[in-house]
Formats: sequence, structure tokens, C-alpha cells
Amino acid sequence: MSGHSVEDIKKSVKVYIGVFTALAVLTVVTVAASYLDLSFGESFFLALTIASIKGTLVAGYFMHLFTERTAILAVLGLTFFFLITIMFLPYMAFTDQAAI
Amino acid sequence: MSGHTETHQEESFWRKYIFSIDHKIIGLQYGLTALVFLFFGFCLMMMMRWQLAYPEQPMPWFGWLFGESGIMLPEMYNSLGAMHGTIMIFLGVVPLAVGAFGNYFVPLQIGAPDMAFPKLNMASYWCYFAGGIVMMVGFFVPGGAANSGWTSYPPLADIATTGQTVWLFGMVLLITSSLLGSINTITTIIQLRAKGLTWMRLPFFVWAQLVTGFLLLLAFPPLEAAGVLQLMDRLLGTSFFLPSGLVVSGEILNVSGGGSPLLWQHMFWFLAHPEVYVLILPAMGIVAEVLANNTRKPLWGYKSIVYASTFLGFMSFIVWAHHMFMTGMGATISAFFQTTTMIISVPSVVILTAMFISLWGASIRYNSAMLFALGFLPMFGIGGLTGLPLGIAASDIHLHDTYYVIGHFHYVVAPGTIFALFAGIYYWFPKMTGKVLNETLGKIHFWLSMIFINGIFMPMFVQGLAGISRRLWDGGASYAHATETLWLNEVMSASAWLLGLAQIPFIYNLIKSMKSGEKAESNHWQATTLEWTDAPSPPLPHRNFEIIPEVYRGPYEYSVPSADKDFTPQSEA
Amino acid sequence: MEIPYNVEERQDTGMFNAKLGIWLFLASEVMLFGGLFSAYVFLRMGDVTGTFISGSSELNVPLATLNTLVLISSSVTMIMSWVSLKLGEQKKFKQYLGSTLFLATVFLVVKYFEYTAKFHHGIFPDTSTFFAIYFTMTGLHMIHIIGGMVVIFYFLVPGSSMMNTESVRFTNRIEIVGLYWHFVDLVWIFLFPVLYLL
Amino acid sequence: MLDLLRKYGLPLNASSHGSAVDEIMVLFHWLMLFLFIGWGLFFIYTLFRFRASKNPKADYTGVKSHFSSGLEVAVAVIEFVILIGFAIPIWATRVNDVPNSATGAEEIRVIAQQFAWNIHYPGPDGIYGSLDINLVDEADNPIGLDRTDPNGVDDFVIINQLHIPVNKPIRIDLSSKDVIHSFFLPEFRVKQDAVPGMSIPLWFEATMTTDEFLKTTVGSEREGKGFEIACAQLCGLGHYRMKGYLTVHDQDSYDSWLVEQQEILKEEGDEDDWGDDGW
Ligand code: HEA
Ligand code: HEA
Ligand code: CUA
Ligand SMILES: [Cu+2]
Repeated sequence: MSGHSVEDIKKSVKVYIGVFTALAVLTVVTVAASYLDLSFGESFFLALTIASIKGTLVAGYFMHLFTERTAILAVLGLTFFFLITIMFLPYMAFTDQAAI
Repeated sequence: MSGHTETHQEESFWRKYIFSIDHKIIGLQYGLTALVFLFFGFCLMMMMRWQLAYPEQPMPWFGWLFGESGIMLPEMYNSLGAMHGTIMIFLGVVPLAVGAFGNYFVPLQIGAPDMAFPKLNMASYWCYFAGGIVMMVGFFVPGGAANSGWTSYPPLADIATTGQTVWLFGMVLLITSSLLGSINTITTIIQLRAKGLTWMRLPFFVWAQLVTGFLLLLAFPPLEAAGVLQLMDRLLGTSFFLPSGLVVSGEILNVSGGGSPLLWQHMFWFLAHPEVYVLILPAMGIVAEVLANNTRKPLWGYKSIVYASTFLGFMSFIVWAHHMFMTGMGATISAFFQTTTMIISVPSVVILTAMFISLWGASIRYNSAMLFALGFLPMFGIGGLTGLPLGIAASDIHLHDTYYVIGHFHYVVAPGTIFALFAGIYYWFPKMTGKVLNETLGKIHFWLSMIFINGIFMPMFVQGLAGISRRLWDGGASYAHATETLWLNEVMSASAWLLGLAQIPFIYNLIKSMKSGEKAESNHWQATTLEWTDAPSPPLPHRNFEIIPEVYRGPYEYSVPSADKDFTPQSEA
Repeated sequence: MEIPYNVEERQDTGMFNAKLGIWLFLASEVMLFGGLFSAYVFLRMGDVTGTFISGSSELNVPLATLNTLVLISSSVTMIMSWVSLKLGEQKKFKQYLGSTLFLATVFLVVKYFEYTAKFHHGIFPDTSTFFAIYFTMTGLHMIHIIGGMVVIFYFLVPGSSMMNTESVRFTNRIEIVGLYWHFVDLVWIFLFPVLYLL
Repeated sequence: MLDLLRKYGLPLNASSHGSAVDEIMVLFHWLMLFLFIGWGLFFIYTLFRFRASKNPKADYTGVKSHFSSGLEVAVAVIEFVILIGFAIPIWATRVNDVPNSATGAEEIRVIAQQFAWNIHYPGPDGIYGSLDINLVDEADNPIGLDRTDPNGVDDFVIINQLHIPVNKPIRIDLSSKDVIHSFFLPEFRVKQDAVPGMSIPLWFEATMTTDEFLKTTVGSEREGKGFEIACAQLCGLGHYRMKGYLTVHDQDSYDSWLVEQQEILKEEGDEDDWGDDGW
């Protein structure tokens, strides 16, 4: 993000520190949560939710995605769609096997 | 550093022709290397066709390649088959269509001085070159080159001879090359379009390359991941693709187990289906250019072609499991993939239809380039149409892994893509070399190729319907259900060798015209796109244009009613 | 004639070339790791003998937590180095970038201990499918870290003179290195719970 | 169209579901032929009519009508009719309604290996003996059948010889010992990959005995050659010779064949050289 004024940048430094704290806290939280006595489904959901929040913070602030150009967002949106496809469609095929 | 000085610097031979960063030189490097590989892949196939037509008879002239008996052994046949597929697709057609034509003409058609990242471009070529060398090394390791098909299905590929490891290393290099290339192409097209060259004014060839770039960019990485996993299986004894409890030739396979052979198939076809559109889209792009130019009228339904090809690109990511219907797929998921497969055939119909309709009202010039482009249309039509029964699980029961499939895809890749590439060579040769290819030889080349190529692939449908499996060393000779159609093997093989002879006028033409061909003008075909109208007479200078052109109109403004000549260049104000 | 938009932004797209280039590269990286995560999902769901659960319980969570924090910190120092460049504070830039390199080294050292501990217990990639995917994914991630370190080192020492000759371009390059580095961090953010905690 | 496909290779159909498969092929080949001939005529006409010497000045706009969109929609609609009306239901009956011995089917196991088909019959008790890979012995016990298991005493395993009764649903559970193979019966429109680590069921019902089939081959090049099992998936250097034989009996001769097998089993046990090359 070029074209920022000095003020803007100084402000964003505060944001970065905030994000860092959030990431650190969430890391501790996710580790702590793994010691809770949860079912696989619950812990899976919890762990992935936290990871997604952390991921969003990194991508959104450190990588400036929140304010990025639409061209890049479009490329990433497409990628994300295919990511979901490759992650889950094979698995769905696997659950729908004619095999017993 | 905005000096014009650098163009005047004397560059050493190495810098200029070997480690060049000029997209045109790199394009030529790609082109020549790819042609050599195509030729080589073709030679492998001509040898296989001997074995198919005359099983277990010593091969004349080349028999020494297979040891004293002169007979091709089954493991050799399998090697040649796998390498033929790999070489044709990954070392031949894609580098020629994307590496050579894409590299050379995308910057020229969008009015850019070069690709966005010239050094990356060079790296991508050398990765490809290295990948090609590694693939060739496979032939010399113990046990011969990879012999598990170009699809490399484990467990067979996991337990295959060393050649498979070499194949995997080669693939990793080729994938890296494609990734670097696609980043470059996409960036170039998005960033370096000349002033006024809006999206709907792009020549269709550029659109095709853009979509292709995205396919390569997003579909290849999962295969790279799969390649790494298979390497781990082979080198470190993991069992990603090996289930527990395998017994190979009487020995219990000593691995941890727990893997799945189907995982590989998903990851492979996630690439390999988009890959087939990588083979066809640039070909369609070339055909569109040649058609518009030689019909002397705008491409009919340009917008619908553009939308159809982007839609095609998108859909190609979610049809892959139509290659896996016979792996025991359940009703729901197969319904999904059958539906997407039927949907993806519609944009192809749209594109082909638009191209046919473009002919109406035309003033058709029949030169060699145009003949090949026209030949492409029905040939792709046959290939595409025979894809439909394969896309339905129920009919695929009978047709899967038979010669019907071989017939289907060769119609799209050989008389389809290869013809389009020939069209591209005849069309752009004058721009690349400043010389014109001989038309008579070109027409001989076309007609002979057209006849013999159908002689090879048409009978395959018959054999496929009869149920002859592919990848059979003896071409089905031992099967009763093959007896009635077995004689076709000789017909096909003879056609293949004759097709080989038919390439001689072409190769001669290339060399002869390069040396002493008729000189070409800078806009030899009276075309409208920038590479013809604004780039100076060939050979082109390092940065392509003296001044960066500006664009005022669509790509195919031929025979504009009020204009004084029958073509109106894009850059004409 | 120079290639346009190498340094300055193109108006209608709002980007310079390398910015788009790195994002495209990262998109392909997403698919690369996506492929591996897909393999993980597929194998885990087909795992009837419970090797994934027993395997992941043998991993060292405290060490990995430490490493997560180290990597997050390196991401912050990375972005701060870019900020310093923007503000023209070259000395701070070097300090921050140097810290990033240092933290990356720490990450590798910790990883080294983790790996060797596994080897001592006779755990190798061929022990079970879980460890196979564990070593593959963390190994590939490690290669990315090392690649990033090489580039960072380049801009810290031999390539830093560009800071004075072409400062805009240099800042752009640091931004791009940063994007890559954050991505590597992001991958770890997902690897960590998936491999260690589930 | 079916006659045309028959003329160009398609073998006759000897199973009850095969006609449905053929029907889809027929429908699609009609569609293909129609499109190809339609566009082909248009193509050739334009090539001739609009050559430069005849039509020196091209028409900028060309075709104005939008009949092509109608055509595209029509193609899509036809594809979907075939898809939803025929293809999906047929596949569903293939994979969902798999019969078993309780519903009156004959159950047989096929275990593929490089490069042979091991056919495992459960014997008179109708229950398969358990398998153990540690017992595998390529000469005498290729599938590792546990003869100490009471269910396994009467089982018998034949190599490359599949015998089935006519007009009775056959359920085959297909698996593989080593690599992927594909179980292909061309005349029965049956094909299924044998994937190691999985056991995949398939089923069909023969409508023609081998004897009846042989009568139809009289006078052709194929005379005297019955049904075969082909391997359709590359499985190594012996892929081309991984051929099995299928004999379809009428119920009586099938029953007596089963009895005969039991006698052989009693006399010779696993020492017998089960299976031979031919029908
Ligand atoms: C360039 C390459 C290419 C292209 C474009 C296509 C296009 C299509 N392919 Fe093909 N395919 C391959 C290359 C290609 N394929 C390869 C290499 C394999 C085998 C891999 C292996 O196993 O080794 C394969 C295998 C393959 C299979 C798996 C078969 C099997 O293993 O059992 C299937 C199944 O659905 C399929 C379907 C399709 C479909 C529906 C299309 C559609 O996109 C086609 C749409 C096109 C049309 C519908 C034509 C429209 C034209 C007209 C309407 C005009 C006609 C008029 C005249 C000609 C005059 N293909
Ligand atoms: C792009 C892909 C491509 C192309 C172009 C071809 C082209 C040809 N293929 Fe290939 N083929 C495959 C991809 C391709 N093939 C694949 C993927 C397989 C499956 C492999 C597997 O089972 O794993 C296969 C399998 C395959 C088989 C089945 C083998 C088997 O199953 O046992 C056969 C059988 O006949 C065959 C034949 C041919 C023939 C006769 C040509 C001819 O059409 C060749 C025509 C070629 C040309 C016309 C090019 C000529 C070029 C030049 C002469 C260049 C000039 C050179 C210079 C100027 C230096 N191919
Ligand atoms: Cu078994 Cu091919
Ligand atoms: Cu496909």
C-alpha cells in the first residue's frame, strides 16, 4: 500500500501491535482449548475457527488484504473457491463410495 | 534508468541467444525445443504402432533398440506409452502453445515491450529444459523410463522401477516452469496492455492465454503436492497411496499402510482435467486469429466466445472425477460430476458455433494457415462430441479405458490442437523470421496430414466400441472380443507411418524458407492486430516497438463498410 | 524502452507488476498447501486404526506453541521493517529485518530439536501415515522458511545498497518479501492446530 | 443407431441392464451425428459459397439471426434430459440396489492380482471363509484363505475361471491384492476397477448362456470363442495377458458344476491346479 502519509503509517503501527497481541492471545487460547475435554467435532470446530480468525488477521492487516485492489481480491476469491473444492470434494467422493 | 542506451549495447552471443531475457528469443527457444520433443514423442509412437500391428515380430531397422531379438518387450512398450503421453503433453504441446506462441505473441498483441518479468521468463524456460533432460535421463536408468502410464496410478507407480522416480523429478521441474510462466503471462496481460486496449478489445488469443494461465497457476500445485507425496512413498517408504495388506508377487509389502490409491487419482485429475483445456484453449485462440484474418470479417459473437472460454476455464476445475467413474463412485457424487461434465460441454459448443457462423458472409482466403485452422473445426468437433458419452457414467462403463477414449482425446489433441499449432506456425512464421513459408508445400502438408490422421484415429472408435482395452502390448491380439476388429491395427499403423512421411514437406519447408524463402512484409496478411500493424518489419528489435502503440478499436475490424481498405488496424485512430 | 509499471502503479489496476506477481504466486502456494491439506483430510477420514490421534498426541505441543509465537513475532518485525523504510528510518529498518532473520533462525533451531527428538524415538516418515504427512507438511513449510531467509538475508546485506539508489523500488521489494513471509506465517497458523492439537 | 454401433464394433448385449447402457450410447450418438451432420453441411456450404474468388467482399456483420442460441439451448436441454431421465437413474440402480444372497443373488468374490483373476466361491454354506494375508502362498493359496475357519472349509478358489448361472442376479465383490485392475466383461456392459484396500460390489444378470452365445458366433471370425474377462486398467507388464474366462450355465449345469467342484475339493484340496486356459 504505497501512497500512505506518514500519519497513516504511524497509526497503522498501533494496529500492527494490536494484531500481534491478538494473535499471541489466540495462540494461547487454542492450546488451552485443546486440553479441554471436547468431542472431536467440537475441538475440530473450535481449533479451525480460531485458526481462521488468526489467518484473517494476518491476511487482512499484515498483508493489507482488507484494503487491497479488487483484482487481487478476485484472484484470491477464485483461489479460495478452488481450495475448498480440492479440500472437500475428494473427501465427499470418498464418503459416497459404492464400497462397503 | 529510462535510457534507450541499452538497446544499442552489444550483447554477447550467450546473452543474446542462450540466456536471453527477450521474450521473443525465449519464445523461439521454447518453440524449437518443443518441436523436437513433439517429433521425438511421435517417433516413440511410431515404434509402438509397429508392435501393435505386428505383435512380437522383430522391428525392422530399429529392432536393435530392443536388444538382440529386435522385439519390443511389454515393459518397453509400457515405457514408451507413458513417455509418449508425458512428452506430447508436458514437453510438446503445452510448451509450444503456451511457452512459444504465448510468450512470443502476447506481448506483441497487447503492445508491450516485453513480458512483465523477463528474468523469470528465462528461468521458466530453463526449468522446462532441465525437466525435459531429466525426463530423457529416464530412458537410461535401470528398468527403463517410467512405465505406469502418464497417469502414474499408484500402487503400480509406487512399486515401479527407478524410471518413475526420475519421472517425478522431471514433473516437479516442469510444474515449476509452468507456474513461473503462468505468473508471468497473467501479470503481463493484466498490467502491460497498451493504452486503449480494454478487455473487450483484446484479441481472443490473448484471452485464451489468460484463462490458460489461470488454469496452470491454480491446478498444477496440487499435482506438485501429489508428486512430492509419491516421491516420499518411493524414497522414504511412506504409504500415502498404499493401503494396508498389499501382497505383491507373493510377498507382503512391508509398509505402514493406511493410504489410499484414490487420493492420487483425485489429486492427479484435479490438474489433468484443467490441463486438457490448457491444451485446447490456446489452440482455439490461434484458430480465432487465423479465421478472422482469412475470412476478412470480424469474429462472430466475439463476446460470447470470451465469456464461454472463461466459463470453460472455471468449470474445468470441478469436473475431474469423470475420469474416475469406475473407481466405485456412489450415486450422488457421480451425479454431480456427470452434471458438471455436461455443463462444460456447452461453452465448447458455443465457441465452435460462433466460429462456424463466422464463416457466413466471409471472403475466404485459402492459404495453408487457414486450411489447418479450418481443419481444426470438424476434427475438434469429432473429439469433443465423442467426449459426451464418456461423460455419462453409465455409457462410460463400456467405453472407459478402451480405445474409444484414446480416439476421443487424440481427435482433440492431434488433429485438433496440433493442427491449430501448425496453423499458428504458418500464420506467424513471417513475423518471426521475416520469410514466408512455401504455400504449395504447406498445402501438401495439410492434405496428407488430414487424410492420414483420420486413418489413425477413426478406427479407434470401432476398436473401442468392441471393447479393446488401451495400453495392451499386443493390441488386443489375445482377446476373443477383439478378433473382428484386430485387422484395423495395421490400417492405423500404416496411417501413422504415412503421417510421419507427410511431415517431411513441413520440416523441409521450415528449413528451406528460413534460409531462402520469399521475404515477408511487416503486415504480411493485412491483419489488424498490433503484432502485424505496429511492430516493425522482422526481425523485431529487442523492445518490440519504436513507440508503444495506442488502441482505438476491437481486434477484428475487417471489411468495415465505410473504410477504404478491408482491414482497419486496432491502432488506427 | 523500459517495461512499464515496474516501479510505479498502473492507474486502472492500482498495482505495480511485482505486487500482482507475488499475489499470483501466493495463490498457487495456497493451492499447493491446499493439496496437502486435502490429503490430510482424505487420509484422516479413512484412518480406521487411529494412527492420527495416537500420532498427534506424541508431538510436542509446548515447543510448537513457542514456535508459533516466534513466527508471529517475526511477522511483526517484518512489517515493522517495511514501515521503517516508508518512514525513511533506514537504521531501524535494518534492525527489524535483522530481528526477523534472527527469529526465523530460532524457529529452525526449535524445529531441529523437535525433529531429532522424533528420530531418537525411532519415529520417521514411514512410521505411520500421520507422521508421513506431519514430516511432509512441516518439512515443506520449513523449506519455505529457509527460502524466505535467503531472500531476507539478500536484502539485509548484499542487496541493501539499492535502498539509496532506488528507494521506491527497494521499498516495494521489501513489501513483497513481507507478503511472502506473512503467508508462510499464515500456513503455520493452520498447520499448528491441525497437526498438533486435533 | 444400435445396428450402426453394432456394425462398428459394439458387441451384442448379454445382460439385463446392458440394454439401458446401450440406449444411452444410442441417444448420445444420435445427438452427435445430428450435430456433426448439421454443422458439417453448413460448414461445407460456407466454404464453397464464400470463397474469396466467388465472394471478394466480406460482409462486416455476417449472420444477424440468433438461431444459434436456440441451438445451443437445445443441445443443453437434450443433454440434461438424457442425464436426468436416463443416466443418473441407471447409475443409481447400478450402485445402490446391489442385491445379495438374501435377495436371491449368487455371491462370488473376485480378487485381482498381477496378472490373474482369483475367483472365490463361498461353497454350499454360502459364507466366505476368512482371509489372512499371512497365509498367502502363490502356488496353493493365492488369496490367503483360512481353511481352519469353519466357513472356509467348503470354499473353493479358481484362477481365471468364472462360472455363473443364467437369469439370476450375480453379485461380485471385487478387490485387489496388489495394484489397480479393472474387471471388464464387454458383452455384459460391466466394468469396475479393482482398487486395493477396498472391496467394491458390482452386479449383473446374464441373459444368455455361453452355448447360446457360441451359436451366434458361428461363421464369424470369433467362432468358438466364448465370454472373457478383460483387464482394463494398466497393471504392469502382464496387463495385456490378464485374461479370464467366463462361462454362463443354465441353472442345471451350474448346479452340477458346483457339485463337481466340491468333489474336486474333497479329493485334491488346494493341491489341485485350479483353472485352465479356456472355456
Ligand atoms: C484437448 C484435450 C481435451 C478436450 C478439449 C476434451 C474435451 C472433453 N472431454 Fe476429454 N479427455 C482428454 C482430452 C480432452 N478432452 C484426454 C487426454 C483424456 C484421457 C486421459 C487418460 O485417461 O489418459 C480424456 C478423457 C475424457 C474422459 C474420461 C474417459 C474415460 O477415461 O473413461 C471424459 C469423460 O467424461 C472426457 C470428456 C470430455 C468432454 C465432455 C469434453 C468436452 O469439453 C467436449 C466439448 C466439445 C463438444 C461438445 C464439441 C462441440 C462441437 C460441435 C457442436 C460442432 C460439431 C460440428 C462439426 C464438427 C461439423 N474426456
Ligand atoms: C498432446 C498429446 C498427444 C498427441 C499430440 C499424440 C499424438 C499421437 N498419438 Fe498419442 N497419446 C497421448 C497424447 C498424445 N498423443 C496420451 C496422453 C496417451 C496415453 C498414454 C497412456 O496411456 O498413459 C497417448 C496414447 C496413444 C496411444 C495408445 C497407446 C496404448 O494405449 O497402448 C496411441 C496408439 O496408437 C497413440 C498414438 C498417437 C499418434 C499416432 C499420434 C499422432 O497424431 C502424432 C501426430 C504428431 C504430429 C503430427 C506431430 C508432428 C510434429 C513434427 C513432425 C514436428 C516437426 C519437428 C521439427 C520441425 C523439429 N497415442
Ligand atoms: Cu490387471 Cu491390467
Ligand atoms: Cu476430463
